[in-house]
Amino acid sequence: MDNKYRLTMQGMTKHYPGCIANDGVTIKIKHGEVHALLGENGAGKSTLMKMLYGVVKPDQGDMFFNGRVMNIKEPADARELGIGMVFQHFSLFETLTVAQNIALALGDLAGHSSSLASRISKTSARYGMPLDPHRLVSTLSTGERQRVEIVRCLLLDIQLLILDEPTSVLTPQEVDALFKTLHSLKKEGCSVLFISHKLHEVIELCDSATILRGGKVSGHCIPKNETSESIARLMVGDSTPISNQTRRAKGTGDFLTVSNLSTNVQALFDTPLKNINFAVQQGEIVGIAGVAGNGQEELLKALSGEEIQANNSAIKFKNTVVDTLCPLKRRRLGLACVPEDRLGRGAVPDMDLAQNALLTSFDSGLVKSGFLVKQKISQLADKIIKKYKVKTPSNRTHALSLSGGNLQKFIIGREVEQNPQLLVMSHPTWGVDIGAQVAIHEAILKLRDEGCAVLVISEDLDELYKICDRIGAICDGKLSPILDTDCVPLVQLGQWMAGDFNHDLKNNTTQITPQGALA
Amino acid sequence: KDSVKVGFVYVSPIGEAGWTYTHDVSRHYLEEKFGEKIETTFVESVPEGADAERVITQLAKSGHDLIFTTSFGYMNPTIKVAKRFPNVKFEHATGYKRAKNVGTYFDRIYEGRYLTGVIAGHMSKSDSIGYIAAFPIPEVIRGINAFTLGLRSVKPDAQVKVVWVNSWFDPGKEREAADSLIDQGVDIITQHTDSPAPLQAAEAAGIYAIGYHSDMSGYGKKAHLTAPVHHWDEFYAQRVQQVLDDKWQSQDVWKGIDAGMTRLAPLSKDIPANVVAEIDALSAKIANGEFHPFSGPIKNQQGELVTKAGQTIDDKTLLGMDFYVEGVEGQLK
Amino acid sequence: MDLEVITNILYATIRTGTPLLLVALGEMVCEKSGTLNLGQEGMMLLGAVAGFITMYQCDNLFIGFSVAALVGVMASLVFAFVALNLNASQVAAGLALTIFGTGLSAFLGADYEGKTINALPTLAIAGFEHIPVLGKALFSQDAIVYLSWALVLGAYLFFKYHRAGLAVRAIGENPGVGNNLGLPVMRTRYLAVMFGGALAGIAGAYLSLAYTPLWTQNMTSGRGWIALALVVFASWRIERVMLGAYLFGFASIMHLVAQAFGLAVDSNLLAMLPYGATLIVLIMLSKNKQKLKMYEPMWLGKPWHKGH
Amino acid sequence: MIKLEPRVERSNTWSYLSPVLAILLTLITGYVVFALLGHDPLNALYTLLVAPIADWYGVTELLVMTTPILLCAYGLALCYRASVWNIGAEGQLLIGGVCASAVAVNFVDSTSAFALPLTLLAGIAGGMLWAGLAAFMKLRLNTNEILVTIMLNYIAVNVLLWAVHGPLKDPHGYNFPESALFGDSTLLPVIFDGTRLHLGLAFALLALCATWVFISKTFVGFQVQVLGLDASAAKMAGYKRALLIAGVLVISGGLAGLAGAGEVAGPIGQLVPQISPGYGYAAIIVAFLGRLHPLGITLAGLLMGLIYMGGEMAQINIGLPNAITGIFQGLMLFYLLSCDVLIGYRIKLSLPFKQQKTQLAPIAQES
Ligand SMILES: Nc1ncnc2c1ncn2[C@@H]1O[C@H](COP(=O)(O)OP(=O)(O)OP(=O)(O)O)[C@@H](O)[C@H]1O
Ligand SMILES: Nc1ncnc2c1ncn2[C@@H]1O[C@H](COP(=O)(O)OP(=O)(O)OP(=O)(O)O)[C@@H](O)[C@H]1O
Ligand SMILES: [Mg+2]
Ligand SMILES: [Mg+2]
Repeated sequence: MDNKYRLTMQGMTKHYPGCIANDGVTIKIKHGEVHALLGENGAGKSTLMKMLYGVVKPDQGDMFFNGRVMNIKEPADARELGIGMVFQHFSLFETLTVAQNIALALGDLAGHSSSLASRISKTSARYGMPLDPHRLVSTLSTGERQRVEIVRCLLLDIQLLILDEPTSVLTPQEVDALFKTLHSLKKEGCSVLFISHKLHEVIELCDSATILRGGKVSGHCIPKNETSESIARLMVGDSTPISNQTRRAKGTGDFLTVSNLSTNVQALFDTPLKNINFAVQQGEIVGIAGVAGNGQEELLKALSGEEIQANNSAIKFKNTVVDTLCPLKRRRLGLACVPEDRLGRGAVPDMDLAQNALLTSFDSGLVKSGFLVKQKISQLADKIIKKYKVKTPSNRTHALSLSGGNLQKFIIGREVEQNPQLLVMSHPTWGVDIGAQVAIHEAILKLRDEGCAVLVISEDLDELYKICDRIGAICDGKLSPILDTDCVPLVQLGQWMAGDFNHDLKNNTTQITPQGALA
Repeated sequence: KDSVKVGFVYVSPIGEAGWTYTHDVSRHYLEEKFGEKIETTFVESVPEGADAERVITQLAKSGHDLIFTTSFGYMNPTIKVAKRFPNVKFEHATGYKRAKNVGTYFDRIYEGRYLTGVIAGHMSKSDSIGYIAAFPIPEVIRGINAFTLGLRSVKPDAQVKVVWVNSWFDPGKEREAADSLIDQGVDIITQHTDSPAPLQAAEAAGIYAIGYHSDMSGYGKKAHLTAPVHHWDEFYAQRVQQVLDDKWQSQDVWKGIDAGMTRLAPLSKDIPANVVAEIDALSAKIANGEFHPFSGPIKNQQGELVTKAGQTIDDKTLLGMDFYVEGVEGQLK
Repeated sequence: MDLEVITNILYATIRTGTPLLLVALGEMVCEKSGTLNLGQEGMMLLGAVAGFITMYQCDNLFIGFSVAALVGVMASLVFAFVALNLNASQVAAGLALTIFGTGLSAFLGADYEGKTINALPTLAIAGFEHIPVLGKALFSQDAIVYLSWALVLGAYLFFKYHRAGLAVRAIGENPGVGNNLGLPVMRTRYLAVMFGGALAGIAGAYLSLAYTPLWTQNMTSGRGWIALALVVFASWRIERVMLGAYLFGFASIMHLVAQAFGLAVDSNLLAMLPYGATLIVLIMLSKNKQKLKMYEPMWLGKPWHKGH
Repeated sequence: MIKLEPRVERSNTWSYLSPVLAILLTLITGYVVFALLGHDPLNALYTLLVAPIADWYGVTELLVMTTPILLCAYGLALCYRASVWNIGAEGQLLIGGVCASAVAVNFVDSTSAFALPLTLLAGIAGGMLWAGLAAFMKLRLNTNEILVTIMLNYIAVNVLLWAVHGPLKDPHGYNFPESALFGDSTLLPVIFDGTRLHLGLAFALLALCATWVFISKTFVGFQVQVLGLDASAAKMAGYKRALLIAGVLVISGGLAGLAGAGEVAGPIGQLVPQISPGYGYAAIIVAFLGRLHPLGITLAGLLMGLIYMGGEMAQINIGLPNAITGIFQGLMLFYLLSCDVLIGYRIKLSLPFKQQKTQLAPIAQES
């Protein structure tokens, strides 16, 4: 075999019941190159990587590492060869400490536990991702967790690093830090396999790219020579729209007003909200940026009614005080919610799509004097599937077996179809491919144009800038001012996200007061 | 009749000791004695609820001529089934309801209890005896009282400590009860429960114990003094013969030492000869009616005289006995 | 109450609590790996009958207990196969094991009902057993009691310090992640289930060979269920399992001791004592919701299957 | 090598075939075991599984016996669907029996038409109360319901013993622990003369239909299932967790209490210390065996009852020990659970040499 490649995978095939995840995929990675693996949701990217790492057994295919046949039966074999992997979903145990997590994942390579902690501190500091080895993972922020995953790989004598959507949960600063790390790894001759749906990152970082579609390689490109647009086309084909006109709008009259909202700590690692003031008007989209774990979850729960705050009157829907109302009553006042965890909160994994349609749409004539109207339920599910282009065999499919993007489209469709007056969404396109992103954004914009008040909580700044009419940031439970999107430069938003609310740009001095405080 | 089919309903597994075991011993005796002429069946571990009636019915339906239902809880089911099968004869142990085809039987085990009380009186040094009891029903209370009267006939100040375990058979609990009595300084343990656990506890603690139902010496060679034992053989044989001869009639049988239905298990070698002689004599006196364990004067726990000297407690009071005699510790609500 | 009585109560508490401690410890380790085995009662009974038959036949306590442990392991393997390989509901598979074990033990032991054997002797640790109050309770017990302490200590250290202990906890939290990282999920769960089986077997044999040296069907009388409850009670903490087992042991002899003292309360009401006491302690322990969740294996009872 | 491969959709065919296969396997195992034990296997199987219901009386007895189990199991299925692990049907049944008796003993000589309804209502209320206690402790005091219900079972046994040895003891019963025999006005009427089949069966049928409709047709039933599968989704959707949990617990308690009342006012006809030989526990197994579906539960309950009665028959007719019952029930459960794997998975036989081939290829290439 040719020795110039760090990794060669040839004719990789993997069948899953009902689908072929990989169908004869061939991919070659050079020494010291950052190689992107692109493709729609469900294209088979993660599956390919899992086969490489020994988590999934290929049905067919050959793999060569540094020109030698790889015989990988389990992840330990891969680690032995110097392959490290950061999985798409966190592979961490919440009840263990950082050091314990790393010790478990590295097995014998972790060495003695007493020396491990200091190795973690050293390595993490060296790559600019400081970590306290003794902290419990459950106390870490999302970004910190991602660091643990990466540092875990760096502790090895690493030759190939696999990163499956590592940036979807990082702040811009963290992304910068990560890219620096990757550059220095590259200099040391380490190859990187990089999976992301954020194409501008790919263009910035990657030397070459392989594009998968429906389990097959559909093309190669040098990202530097392409635009986001052209890469997206390679990924999704010609029929799917990959961009939408975003248009700004001005709201008319507050629907949601939040004044002086503070919360108590409910669970161990919650961030209490501190004196939050803002308003969302009908016919506008308000975006709240922020690093995960800064109170977004608490804000969503306070608005949805999942956590009810004791007797104050901080939250109003159009003049009705809703603080003490249960989620159901708020829903009936026109609230719809799309939580960030689509499986487990937005949808019931073990129920089919029809049942999941009923989950929150029960007031849409699906229930007659306490009894279910099965036919209508099924019709509604079909309608959502069709209108929002959810890829699924039928409405009898369990939510669990849908890909993330498809399920997200379904959930958003379900909420939008109820004609809410206020839609609160958290991370609406997290991990969703470009085609689905466009579809979801389109649905949100359309809802806004129909006069709905929309609140989007997200870490994805591109998304926020794209669709929001006004924007703000949350940090440590405190909310920044909320200003017209076009008046907030990225730098300013970055400062807000870091908790620096006072330092504002000269030309905007008049608008410091949060809008909600005026109400 | 040329042959009979006899059914037995047992409340627990047979095992090698205990109430059910004594009935099964007699069942084997019947098979031996009547040979070709008899066929016996048993059903073990029949719960005393709704299931009992079905099992008894199944026995009646499958051609049994005589059915022994050997636990108190079978009383009403037996009566109910008997109504539907007038040609089948039933014998119910320990109950008080009879019908044309339902007889009742029981032994006067309290006579044996009295004798073991006397033995305990001679063997105890601490004058404190532990008594492990199942449920506060008349039969058990009668036993406790008889034992206490026997005990106090020797040691007028001796005390009996009773612990209720609320179960006929629960080795673990019986063991725990025995241990806690031993901790309280009793030097003889006796029981009105089914398992040999109290005996084992006594053996382990190096004190004496008096078994119950059957000879339990196998479980504690050193500890076992004796045990009041039921003997159903002759009674069963007699009833079977009556069915064969078509002479069976409903009866209320409550016999004791006189009929050989109640006896003591072989006495331990540790019991001095004079005590053995005394027991033999007393036993003979009970058998020929000269002596009744419940003859006055008897005082209840509060010290009130319930039976005057020269009188005895009648059978009806005995059957519903609900008070402790003087010398029993603890309270019966 | 003089000192000797206290000593004796302590001694009896430990004896009574030991079978509970053994089963509960085994079940807890099993649950730490995320597997809920409700078959404890069945495995205990099989262990009790196997230990008794072996002891009756060869009159060797060591072989008796070993066979009991082995039989417990074999029974747990049946459960493991159905629940872990065939992905059946763990609750149902555990219940099946209990019914099956109850039936099979009664069947196998039918000829041994009421037979007796030489009980497990106590092993006084010379010199220590005369320490006032605690001496008899702590240093004059039988080998299995000492074994149970060793196991508690071992399990504590294992989960706190050993990497394999971490792995068991990790797999109980999320087997999918464990699998991704290459932890031997199946093997770990199997071993944990087998450990539970072995301890249940030994606990059963403790009843039939030491506590009340005889075999009768159903002789565990619900201890397997109590042990399951104890694991919840202990909120999956080893030291609390021990506390719970002895507490329950104490409460269950206390109502008999109270009677022996001549306490004039209805014995039926007294008999509720251990259960009522457990409830009250549970309520006190349950005040802090978060603390309760800290040690609970998050994946407990949920099926997991490696997607090949 | 045998491998399981998940199916794309759960197989409907196999969800019907699996119990059939399981019963077949049980029969085959039974055949072998009986043959090994030296019994005529066909006769033994006949005695165990057919003889108990070979005549009308047997059929009615089977129904009498399964009625309380089914009543409890329907309620438990509701709880389990809500992921509320109620182990307490036994205790709820006992308390139901005690409460019903407490009313019934006051009507021994009455002919009032209210006597029976009052008795049954008292039973239901008792069961509800006992389950409500568990609900209160779960929801307010934050305790684990498994533990609480187990403890409440043991406490209930002692409450029953206390009642039957104390306040409810028949004053004319020579101090034996039994209540007076109930009067006709409080006894459940027998449906067919000459049998013990009583009106309780009608309640069981009613409960069957009601729970079936509730689970599959009503919105509240749907909410219960969402809560059971995914509590956070239920919260997000605005379903009322506490109300649902308390609801299923109290309903299942009521059904168990009715079962208890049905026993004392039905086949037993008085309060005795042993009104249940473990119906509440059997119901747990039946609920799971029936896959938490009311119809499945009904079939499972009848099957378990049949084996139970078969065990008695086997003792009477061919002298088999009663332990056979447990062995057979356990075996069948195991087989059913094992066969159920075919609903969600396909068995794939992969031949070892095929795997070797794929491994050989790269080595050949390397050289
Ligand atoms: N364990 C599994 N069982 C069955 N099907 C699976 C399994 N894992 C993945 N699939 C299917 O294989 C296909 C490829 O999945 P994969 O996770 O590799 O997609 P991906 O390209 O990583 O998508 P995304 O961008 O959403 O992460 C999908 O259709 C998915 O549904
Ligand atoms: N996450 C965990 N899951 C299960 N068991 C654990 C976990 N962490 C620790 N243990 C077990 O808990 C016990 C002690 O652990 P740890 O040292 O964390 O507790 P502690 O510090 O003594 O208690 P606390 O912090 O509540 O005062 C041991 O039994 C250990 O095996
Ligand atoms: Mg992926
Ligand atoms: Mg600590």
